[in-house]
Amino acid sequence: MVEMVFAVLIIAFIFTLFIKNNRVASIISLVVSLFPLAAFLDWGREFGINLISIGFENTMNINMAGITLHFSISPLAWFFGIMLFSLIPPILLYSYSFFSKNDGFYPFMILLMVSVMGILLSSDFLSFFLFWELMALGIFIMICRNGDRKAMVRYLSYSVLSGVLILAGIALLYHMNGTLLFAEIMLKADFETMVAITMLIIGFAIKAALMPLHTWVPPVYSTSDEPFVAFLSGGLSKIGYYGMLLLLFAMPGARVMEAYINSSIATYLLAIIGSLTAFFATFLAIFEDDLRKLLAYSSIAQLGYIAVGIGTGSSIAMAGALFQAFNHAFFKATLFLAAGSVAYRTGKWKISELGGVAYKMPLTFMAALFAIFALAAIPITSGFAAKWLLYEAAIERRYVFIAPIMLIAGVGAFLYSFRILYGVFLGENRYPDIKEAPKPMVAGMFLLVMPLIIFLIFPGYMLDMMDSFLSSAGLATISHSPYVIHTTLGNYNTIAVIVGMMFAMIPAFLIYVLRKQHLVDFEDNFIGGEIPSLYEHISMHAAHNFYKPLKDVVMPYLEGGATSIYSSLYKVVEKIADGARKIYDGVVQDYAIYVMLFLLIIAGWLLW
Amino acid sequence: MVIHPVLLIAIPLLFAFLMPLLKRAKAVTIIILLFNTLLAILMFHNVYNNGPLYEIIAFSPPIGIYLYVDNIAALLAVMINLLAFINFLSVEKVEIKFAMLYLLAVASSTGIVITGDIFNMFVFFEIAAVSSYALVAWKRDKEALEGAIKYMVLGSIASVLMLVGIAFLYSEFRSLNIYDIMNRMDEGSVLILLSFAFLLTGIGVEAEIFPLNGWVPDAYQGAAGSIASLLSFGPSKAGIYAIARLLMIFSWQQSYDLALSVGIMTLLIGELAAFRQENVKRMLAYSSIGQMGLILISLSMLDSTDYAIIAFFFLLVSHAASKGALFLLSERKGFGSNASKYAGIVSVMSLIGMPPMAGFWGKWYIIMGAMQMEAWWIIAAIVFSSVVEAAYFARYLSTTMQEEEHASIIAAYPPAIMATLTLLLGILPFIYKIATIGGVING
Amino acid sequence: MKYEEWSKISRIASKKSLWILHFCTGCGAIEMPPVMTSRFDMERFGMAPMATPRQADVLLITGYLTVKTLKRVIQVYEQMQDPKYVVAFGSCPINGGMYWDSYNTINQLDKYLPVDLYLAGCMPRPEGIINAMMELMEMIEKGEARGWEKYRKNYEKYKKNQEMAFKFGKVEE
Amino acid sequence: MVTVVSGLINVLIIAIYATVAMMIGILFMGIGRKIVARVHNRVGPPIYQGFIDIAKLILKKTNITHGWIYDLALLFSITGIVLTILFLPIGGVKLLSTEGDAFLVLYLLAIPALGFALGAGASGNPNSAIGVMRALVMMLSYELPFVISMVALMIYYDTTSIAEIVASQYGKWAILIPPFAISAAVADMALQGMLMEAPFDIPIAPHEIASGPMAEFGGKHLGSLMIYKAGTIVAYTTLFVDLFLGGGVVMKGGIVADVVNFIVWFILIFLVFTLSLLINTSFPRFRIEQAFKFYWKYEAVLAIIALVWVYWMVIS
Repeated sequence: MVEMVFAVLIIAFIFTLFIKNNRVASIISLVVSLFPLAAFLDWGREFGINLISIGFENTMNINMAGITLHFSISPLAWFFGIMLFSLIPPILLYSYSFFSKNDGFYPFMILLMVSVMGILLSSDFLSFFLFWELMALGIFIMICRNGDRKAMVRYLSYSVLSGVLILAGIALLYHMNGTLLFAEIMLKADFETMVAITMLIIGFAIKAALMPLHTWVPPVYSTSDEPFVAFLSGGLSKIGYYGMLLLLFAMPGARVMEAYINSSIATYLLAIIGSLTAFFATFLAIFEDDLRKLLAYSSIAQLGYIAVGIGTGSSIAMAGALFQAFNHAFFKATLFLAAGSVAYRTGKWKISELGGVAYKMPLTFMAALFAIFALAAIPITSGFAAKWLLYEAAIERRYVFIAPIMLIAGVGAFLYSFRILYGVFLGENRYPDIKEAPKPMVAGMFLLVMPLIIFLIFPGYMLDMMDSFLSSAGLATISHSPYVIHTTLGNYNTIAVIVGMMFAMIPAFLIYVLRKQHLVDFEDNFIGGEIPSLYEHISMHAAHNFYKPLKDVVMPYLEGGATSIYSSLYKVVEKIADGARKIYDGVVQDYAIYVMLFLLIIAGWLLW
Repeated sequence: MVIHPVLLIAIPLLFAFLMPLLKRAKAVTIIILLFNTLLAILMFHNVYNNGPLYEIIAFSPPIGIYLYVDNIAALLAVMINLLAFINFLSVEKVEIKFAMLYLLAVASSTGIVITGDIFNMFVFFEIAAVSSYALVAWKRDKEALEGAIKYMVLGSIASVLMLVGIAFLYSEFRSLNIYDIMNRMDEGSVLILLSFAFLLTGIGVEAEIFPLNGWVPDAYQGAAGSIASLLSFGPSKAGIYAIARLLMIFSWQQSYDLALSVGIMTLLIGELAAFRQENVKRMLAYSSIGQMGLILISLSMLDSTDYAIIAFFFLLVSHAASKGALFLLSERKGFGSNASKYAGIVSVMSLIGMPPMAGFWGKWYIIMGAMQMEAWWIIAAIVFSSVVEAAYFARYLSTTMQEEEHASIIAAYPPAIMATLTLLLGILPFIYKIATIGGVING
Repeated sequence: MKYEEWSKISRIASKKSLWILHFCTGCGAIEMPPVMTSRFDMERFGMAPMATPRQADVLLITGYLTVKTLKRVIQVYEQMQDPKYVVAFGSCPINGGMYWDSYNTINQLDKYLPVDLYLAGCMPRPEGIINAMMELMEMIEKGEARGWEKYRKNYEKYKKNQEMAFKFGKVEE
Repeated sequence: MVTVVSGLINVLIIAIYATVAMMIGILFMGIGRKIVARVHNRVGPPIYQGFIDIAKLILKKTNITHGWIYDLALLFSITGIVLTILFLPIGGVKLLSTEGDAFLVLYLLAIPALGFALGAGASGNPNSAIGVMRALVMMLSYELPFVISMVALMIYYDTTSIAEIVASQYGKWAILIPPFAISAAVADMALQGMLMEAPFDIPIAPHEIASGPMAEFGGKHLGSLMIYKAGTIVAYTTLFVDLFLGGGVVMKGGIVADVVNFIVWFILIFLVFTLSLLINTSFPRFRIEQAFKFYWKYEAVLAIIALVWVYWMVIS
């Protein structure tokens, strides 16, 4: 049955390659994308969550001459599978209207599905790596479609670095264990294992955009097509964390790490890097004017939280990390799609050039608003539960450095959230002639918002989904009911919040309903008694360089960050490369001398 | 069915010299190359099932011409002929002289691979080199002539050195049969050491190893796309295979160390030189140098790990096919059609070492091998060079993907076929099996 | 409760919390700081200065108005929420004061906006201001300060006058 | 039946507490103005002035709106602040505070602020946008020292629940423990920013940006914002009292204790509020970058010293 899903996907891949019509391709890929989703929903049986029952088998072995690829489902893979594959259909629905012709988006989305499925199901490192690189390739081709040089160069360099490091790590593990099967690899607390794990984690961290390995993200996110970026940011970036979790917790051999993790500097380092990522990326996002780059930095920041959770390593932290991953998948995909809708109608990306879009695109705005609430972890979305678990975990472990950093990054999220809300959607109505986004796009966005609402009311269901992973990783499960989460430090009761909110809303609602109000024109605004309509153009949109006072204070400290380190490194490499090039000076006499010198040297060396 | 490996060399040679008498040069050449390819495949099938093939012409060894075909040689013969055939399809206007030179180059490259006699190898090298000089100069513009002259100067030096090396060897062993010499090889006198040095230098020029590869950028830059492609999968691959045999003959730890250090230098300098290069063909040439370094590294591990041989094959074959495709594509500014885009991306990915392309397996096994040897510097060099490679290839793709210049079928499909070969080799890694059975490179 | 009673409560609340928007283009503004600060302390009656017309109840015109500023005053007045009151301060808004024959000042504010209370003097002393405000409060409580209703009822007339003023400098008297 | 009745009684108690708290907030606005007036050597308005103002605003005849997003300000601001108060223990009465914790309260406080900001943004007034920008930057500024202080408390009492923190402080208020005295001082300055009192009244700044975010609000919308403002006074001072002054709990058990605790709580929040007002009256306004530097340089360093001290105490 697993073979069937793969086969369907691959056939669809080849088929959609030759379809030019966007709508047909969209529908085909939409239908096809339901297969893996159905498979994963079905596999929920294994982990005590009966959603649908079809009876997919859950193991598969492929024999290729001399090499066997092993596939089977694990609780962690199941969680990520549900997350990623429920993300895809809405995105494909959105693309139904977004693109005008099929020029390679759909086939490579399907290819990415294949690779994700392969990564999640693989139970040995060879197949994991094969599909990992297939994913990297798929992403690269997607980036190629828009052909931005910076994005392509950065992505490919990072991706290859990540691939080679992972490959080296795998090779080292193989060398020590003599096997590639997850089930048989034993991790020990010796130096070589640490080297292997470090290499693997750095490789994974590149995909997960942890600082300082994040510099490929902003150019890539800001130049590719939005539906793809939604999937890249929402879905594929989590695969890096899947790798880390697999390595540190899910592999049976990783149990040996437990004792190690409790006192480990290494994982504490991961948590610190995660929190600093969240912190600095938040600041970078605050000052960014390009909407897509802002969202890119925001992605980096939000992904940093997951690293904190993994680095902290307690069961609360793990639950928080997974919850955060899930939330981030959906709200960031929604935000990218909303940004795409806005650009679809206005053609603008700069926040300072946008404004007042919400009045004409209320549905897009509502989806984006809800996603932003989730992003800012306002307790009326599921975004809060995840962050709350992470904060609890940090306090539980007494991570006095990480907890405040995370909290401040959370506050910083308000700053850039408001920048999106005000700069793009509110304020001066600059685009009075646009229409609401097409229906499939709106439907796609609202479908993506749904899980955020469901898990707002029932965060316990989310914890149910992780329970089998937590217990398989040897961590305690968190005591919870569908709507209450208990930790050793405190409780979070969503029903109390919701009911309390309903009661609290009564007076506000009464005031709102009982007193009449009338709508006034946008221009009817008090600006020192001045009358905007008397002038030809008077900009009332204060979105340009919005946080200037803060920027003046903070920016001097943010300069000289990762990008400048890399650019100086790049310059050094360039210089060396120029030196290497100068060896080939084009003078044939020199070349002849090289030959003779070589002869002399090796002859001398051999004789000596 | 008895297959005569000598036909692989004899037929193209014969027709090459008959070419002036024939009218339809293109058709004839295509038929010959196709025939040769089929023959090579049959031969490979035969060798694969029945074991290595010997053929002795005129006299018995150690005096006569001696051909020896094992799995690996047969496979290389298939590779060279097949790629030559596909490559030839992309040539639009074929003149008689061109066809003649082309056939000579192919025949001699095949000869280098399947010969079992070191002097024959020298002869084939000479033929390959001479025909290559002419082919490089084919465009007859300034660049082409410059490249050809540089190639010729270095090639002449190389052939002299090679001859001297062979003379030393002959004076020591009184034999030119590689197999024979290999069996009798021991610690080695001064003469043998010197002969190794001379042979390595001589063959190294053809095999593009540092620092003997001064001709490479200029020759590749000057040559037309199909010629550059031929150079990259023909003579140079034959050359590196000859070095493999050389290492088999002189299988001392010293020579492996030498190969390793030269290989790492070739890798790093080639990739770094490509990093800043703006001219596409020159960049690809430097990249070839880097890949040669990688192949040399895999050769240097032959003695220590079983993975080396597999890595060697994957690297050799994938590099031949993908670099061939890229050189063909380099004729035009941009890709221009979907087939070309496909060819370009697949080839680049194979060179960078991404699955499911064939190049990936090369990198996988070379790293596996290096891990087994616990040779960290090899891994460090590979990591660094991969990233550099990725950077300049991404740059390459970003410019070529955007240019919209329509590609004719004849220009678009041959590289796409080569790319498909790379892809298929990666998806169906049967070479793995072949290589593990073939085991060792024999004399 | 009936509307009348509500409006009575509303009037009482209104009276005890007069939020003032100073339209301080004239010299009368100099008399306001003493009123606000410790000597006279208008806050003890619930009065407070406000920054924007949306928040304010009382529009205080502290002196002469040119045609140019009149436009702004009208804009500001229309942005205020009902019930709203206009207090004309000093002699300029009454009859033009010392600028009565200037080419660009308007003489009689009443033509353009419904003035609830005039406060004569050039300048009125702070005591006078306090006194006037007390008067306004009483009027509000009694329901006599109905300028805003008048403005709505006679909107056409006011508009005509305003446009005349914008065109010709002032309305013929 | 019994559970339903006791549940209803609980709901009633919670509702009463919330209402009383809001009333106290509105009262405090009047008292605050009175105190400021006395400092200025004025008479000042009557202490019930807040009620009058709010009644007047809500009973305004006309109310303008700039669209449904603008109305969110009204809905979110009151809802959010009442909800926050529900999750804070008041005078030892836990209300809903066992169902959530300090992090929840921190984030609940963001609901009204965000609604307010949304409304201000939707009004389209440039001054509002600048005001919101300043408010958000202020938030970023004062949260750092405040959060560090709070984390110190949390690791010391090994809980994140405010109710637990209050309970643990019975008999010994946190402020009496030396490091927390520093924390309390830091948090008090953060409180100054939270309440937007001088020198941190930068977001409102009527003389610069026409009262900032509120520029376009009038009538019932402004009335609801005043209720929100009243609520924030109670919420923030209560948060401070709960964290550092034991929530005003001096007795345990029985209704008498509840009444006494309530009175103590009232006195304490009044003192905290008065202190903030006294600082308010004595200082001019910072610029926003000065405020940011103040909180992130001096305050944060003090907070970190306290945190390290507490950490050392906890570890040893």
